[in-house]
Amino acid sequence: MRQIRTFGLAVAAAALATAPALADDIVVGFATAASGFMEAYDKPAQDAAMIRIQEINEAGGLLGRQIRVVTADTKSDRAEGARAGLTVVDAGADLVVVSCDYDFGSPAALVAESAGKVSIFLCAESIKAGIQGVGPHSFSASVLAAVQGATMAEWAYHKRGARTFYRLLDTWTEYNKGICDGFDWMLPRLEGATLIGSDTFVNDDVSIAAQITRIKALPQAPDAIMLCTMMPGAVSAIKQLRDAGITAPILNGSGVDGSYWLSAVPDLSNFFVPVQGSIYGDDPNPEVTAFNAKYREMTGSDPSTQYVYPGYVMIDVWARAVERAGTTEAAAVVAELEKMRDEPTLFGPRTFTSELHHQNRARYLIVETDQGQPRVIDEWTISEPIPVSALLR
Amino acid sequence: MPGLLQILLDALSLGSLYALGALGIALIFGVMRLVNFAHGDVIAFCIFALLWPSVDVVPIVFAGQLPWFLLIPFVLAVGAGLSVLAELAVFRRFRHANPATMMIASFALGFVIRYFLLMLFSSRPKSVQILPGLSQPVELLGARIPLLQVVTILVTIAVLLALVAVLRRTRFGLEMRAAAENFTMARMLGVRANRVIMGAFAMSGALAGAIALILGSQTGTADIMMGSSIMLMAFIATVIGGLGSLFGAVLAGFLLGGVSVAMQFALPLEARPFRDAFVYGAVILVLLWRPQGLLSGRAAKERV
Amino acid sequence: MSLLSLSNVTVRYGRLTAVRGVSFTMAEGEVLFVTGPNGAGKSSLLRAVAGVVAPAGGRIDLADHDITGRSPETIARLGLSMVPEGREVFGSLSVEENLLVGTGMHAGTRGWRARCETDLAAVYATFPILKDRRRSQAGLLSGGQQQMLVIGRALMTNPRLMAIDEPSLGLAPNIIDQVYDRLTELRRHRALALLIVEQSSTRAMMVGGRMMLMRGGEILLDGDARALGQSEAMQSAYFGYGEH
Amino acid sequence: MLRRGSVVRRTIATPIILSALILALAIFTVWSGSRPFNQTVIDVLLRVMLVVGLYIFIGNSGVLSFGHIGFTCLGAYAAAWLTMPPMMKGMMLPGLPGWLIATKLPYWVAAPIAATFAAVFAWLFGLVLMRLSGIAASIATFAMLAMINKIYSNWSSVTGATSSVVGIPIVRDLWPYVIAAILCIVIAWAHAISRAGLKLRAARDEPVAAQASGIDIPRERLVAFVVSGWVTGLAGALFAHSLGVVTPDTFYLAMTFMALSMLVVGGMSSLSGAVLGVLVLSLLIQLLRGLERGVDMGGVALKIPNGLQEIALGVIMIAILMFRPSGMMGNRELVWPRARRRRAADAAPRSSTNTQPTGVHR
Repeated sequence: MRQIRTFGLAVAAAALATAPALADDIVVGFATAASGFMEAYDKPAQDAAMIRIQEINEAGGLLGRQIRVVTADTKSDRAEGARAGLTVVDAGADLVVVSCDYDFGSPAALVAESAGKVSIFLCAESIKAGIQGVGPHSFSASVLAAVQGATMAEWAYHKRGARTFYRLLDTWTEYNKGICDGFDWMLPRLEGATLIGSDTFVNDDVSIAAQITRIKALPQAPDAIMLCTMMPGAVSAIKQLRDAGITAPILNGSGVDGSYWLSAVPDLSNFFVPVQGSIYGDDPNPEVTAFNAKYREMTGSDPSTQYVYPGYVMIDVWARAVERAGTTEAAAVVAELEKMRDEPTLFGPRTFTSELHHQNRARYLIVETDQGQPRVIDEWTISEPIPVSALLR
Repeated sequence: MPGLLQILLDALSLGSLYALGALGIALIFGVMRLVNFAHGDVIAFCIFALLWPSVDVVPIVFAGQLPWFLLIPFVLAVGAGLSVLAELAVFRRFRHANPATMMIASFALGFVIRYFLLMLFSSRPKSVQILPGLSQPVELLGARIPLLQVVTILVTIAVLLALVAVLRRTRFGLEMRAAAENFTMARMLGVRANRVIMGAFAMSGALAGAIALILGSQTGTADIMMGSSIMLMAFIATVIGGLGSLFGAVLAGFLLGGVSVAMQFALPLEARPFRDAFVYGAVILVLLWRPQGLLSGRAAKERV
Repeated sequence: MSLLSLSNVTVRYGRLTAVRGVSFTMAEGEVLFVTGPNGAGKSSLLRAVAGVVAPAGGRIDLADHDITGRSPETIARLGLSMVPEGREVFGSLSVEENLLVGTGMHAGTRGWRARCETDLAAVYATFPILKDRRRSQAGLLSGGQQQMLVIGRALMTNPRLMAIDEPSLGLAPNIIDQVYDRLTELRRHRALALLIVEQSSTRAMMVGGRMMLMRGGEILLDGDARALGQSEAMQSAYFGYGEH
Repeated sequence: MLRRGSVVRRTIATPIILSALILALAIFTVWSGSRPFNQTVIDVLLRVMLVVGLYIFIGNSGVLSFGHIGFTCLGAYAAAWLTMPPMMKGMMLPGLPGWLIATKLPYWVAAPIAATFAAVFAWLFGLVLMRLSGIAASIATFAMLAMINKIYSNWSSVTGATSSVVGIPIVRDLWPYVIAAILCIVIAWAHAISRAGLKLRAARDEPVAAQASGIDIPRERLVAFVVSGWVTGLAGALFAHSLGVVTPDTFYLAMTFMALSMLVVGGMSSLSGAVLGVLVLSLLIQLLRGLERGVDMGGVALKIPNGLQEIALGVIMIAILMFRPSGMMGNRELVWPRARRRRAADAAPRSSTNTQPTGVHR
């Protein structure tokens, strides 16, 4: 069933691609992974982007022109990423959409940058996915990882009365470190909050028994454990923590969103994740639930994680900027994007400035998993944006 | 300072996994001088055999629903079967090749298995619930420790004892030990080479299955790369234990687990991310000290 | 019918030809010494017979079976037992385990276990020292004891033909005497053919039997050991006088 | 005593033919005018450098090294340090010494310096590691790679840790890569016919005899290790410029096995094998990727499912090795057709070392 639906979407995309290839079509180039291990992360966000493109085309297009999609597979390989970037740029892309992860997306983004095209990362959460790492024409559709860590710390402090924190960092990727950096930045701002311990592990560690032993040796259990990690190691770490009898609340980044893995840790409770929108059908904004239904209709399955949403946001804000600029010309579009201050989108407001093409503050929904059931319990926006200087360290 | 007992258990349980992995590699190396880089992918395959192929994020549990007394033999058989298949289809044709060629062939085979799994299951980790009964803490000498840790250690000890029994008490074991020490001589005494090698592959594959079960119940995840870090450590353990020495491989596996856990405790926070760099540094030192491995002096050669 | 027959056997290692078109036959129970200087191709000949290297040309028959290019285990199962140069005991196995390795080929046949026991007793009777040290690691035996062990190990397979490569290499003369005493004794008790490679012809002359002289991968002389050993031809052939 | 001139005359054909192949590929690329294809060829040329670098050590010494990609990592980061804008370095990599932060060199000056940096580390590691041989040496080199990787993945103030280092000037012009690849081939050839290279190969084929005749094996290995460290380091530096971004995990197991596979498939102890291994496997990969994208064959769309490319590649690699266990070239080199007969006679005795008389029959 799912395959048929996917096929349907592919046909739709192909139809878009082969629709009367007018010279004045606006071209969006996807230099993303259609195979290899990044595919599982790129594809959902790309599908969401396709939904927005289809909506725009059905509503008459952008600046009265249809959006045409060209794609090139990065094969989840960096060198192939640069090649894919060149392929879509040479195919006339006005916007280059690149892979979800900064490391895998940047080669193509750099190609777009040197060609003077706007590039947007599907869901990269490093500050480098933007001016600081690629150049003035590059943006990310998601929110900085640091904001997730800061959000969870501040929320737990205010809403759960957490005072003692433990920090467990998986040094595997920059994303993980970013979450903990945001947490570290926020903690001193919370009066009376203390860090009672800190440890590191690596995502592919066979066992984190030693790290767990250290937590259990603490004179008193922490009020909350900030767990900065991602898939696949996250499930393993969470399961090992709970199996060892540690019941303290666990605070996370968005990377562990989704219910698909919950069966691995039966009856998981006291578990908190910040998300941009809820995939569980209980988003305070009914339009998100409507989007979920649409996504299901297009792809045959529900969004698996919140990382579907930035793909939609990306096309949305870019299209608005193009509308306002009245052109797809990069400098004008960037100027319009940089004027956005708390620009409302389906998945929270977006702000871009000439200093930062990323979100250093964002509204997050807080999802609590209780007895294995995730649901939205709250909403939080950090009290002040994380300054760029802190993000660059 | 955490209890010494707990640290010891941490070290033993991690060491157990490395030791089981090292045994799987040493068994095959012993009889055909092959460093089997596909071993890690066999581990991953074993766990995915519990799922029905699907790229959806929610796994479709298939054989994973079997009761434990069927599940365990099933996974072990999958490992053994895949390994024997690898021997029949690939390695049998490389008996004359030099070790580098065999090693690259095994790597290519592992590559094929990994991408086969990727195509069927996608790269997103799948959650599997294996032997959920093991996911609870137990009280032991005043410490609350995960049951799985105890089980891992006990299983490893049981596997080692069983292996010792097979190798020492059965004709097949005798032939295998003879073949591991001097393959040509064993054949000149009528030992059937293919039978011994196939047996070694089957045992190695079953060990991969055992690791898959332990890892699977510990992490609750099936991931296409899950065998690779064990494979690397096991590979190192096999070499520093003394290639061809099964006992050395086990010893070195436990040693690596112990060093790794000890470093995690002993290193200050800032140095802890560099833990693995220290472990690998120690590996180089051990190799310089004993290039033939810990247990490979002719007289001190293993007698498992 | 002959027990072993080689016709036109050639052995090559890459471009190096070790054995050039050698032909000979051996009867049941015969003792045949192959002698010759270093590099004459003696060991290569033996390795080809045992199946360790596949001959590049020619044909080898053992007990009416074509064994050319067959695997060592097949050849062993047809009744050839090889005692390679350098003894090659399984150092980490015990003495008794060493003896038992080769009995597997008869496993499953009727009365196999009982025969194992008798054979073991016979070997221990022949080499009492092995019985004393049956539990010790074979790697810890002295050179002479190891030589006895490998001969005993070869006997345990109940061979019709035993091929021995340089049994006296690296052993003290009195130990060599012992080894040969045992070998002759064995031959008397069993219908066992012996194919022995030795560098010098002295042993062959002492023990008696048939002797072949190899040089440069070819058989130069073939005849009775004692008669041949004293001949002028032997001396010149061995050292290659008068060839240039 | 060998006469240098005659050795040069006898072997010069190999680097000339290989360079000609590279040039032909480059000219075809420029003629095609496709930028994506240009990028692909840059990638192929980088692999040629890597695999030739591996050949210098592995091919001549017979010791399998899993560690050389560590030098590629060192070279790539050194190139990044030398060529990034000082402002970005100050921001992202504050742990670098002040003079280095202030330095900004053109890439063609920085690349050889970066390669030399890698070679210095090859020398330091080599002093210790070259005493080992066989599988112990292989594992020790792997441990070295893992150490370099772990240190570069965590030393955030100097390497940016797992975070990508960006701001490296991007070079999309093909010719620098062509020149570098040819340079590497010439270096490999020059080393192979040098006294050190000849001694090392003698030690590889006849270790006992070589030692008896006074060849200091660890020393000759060290020379090869340093030279190959330089070449793989240079490949790393140019890799950084080809993408404009480096991370430590690029230079780890995947790249190691890719390069080793190409070397072994081509022929481990042949320079021509190293180059041809890269060219043939790269061509194969591109063909399979083309099939994945779909090819129109006379009206019939031919397309293999996504992901099948890697599986097919693995299967084909196994098949090549099955039929040619010593790789496509064995240990022969490409020579002029006229000279082949004579060369074959020279090379042949060496090939005997590959046959294993004690191997197992089926």
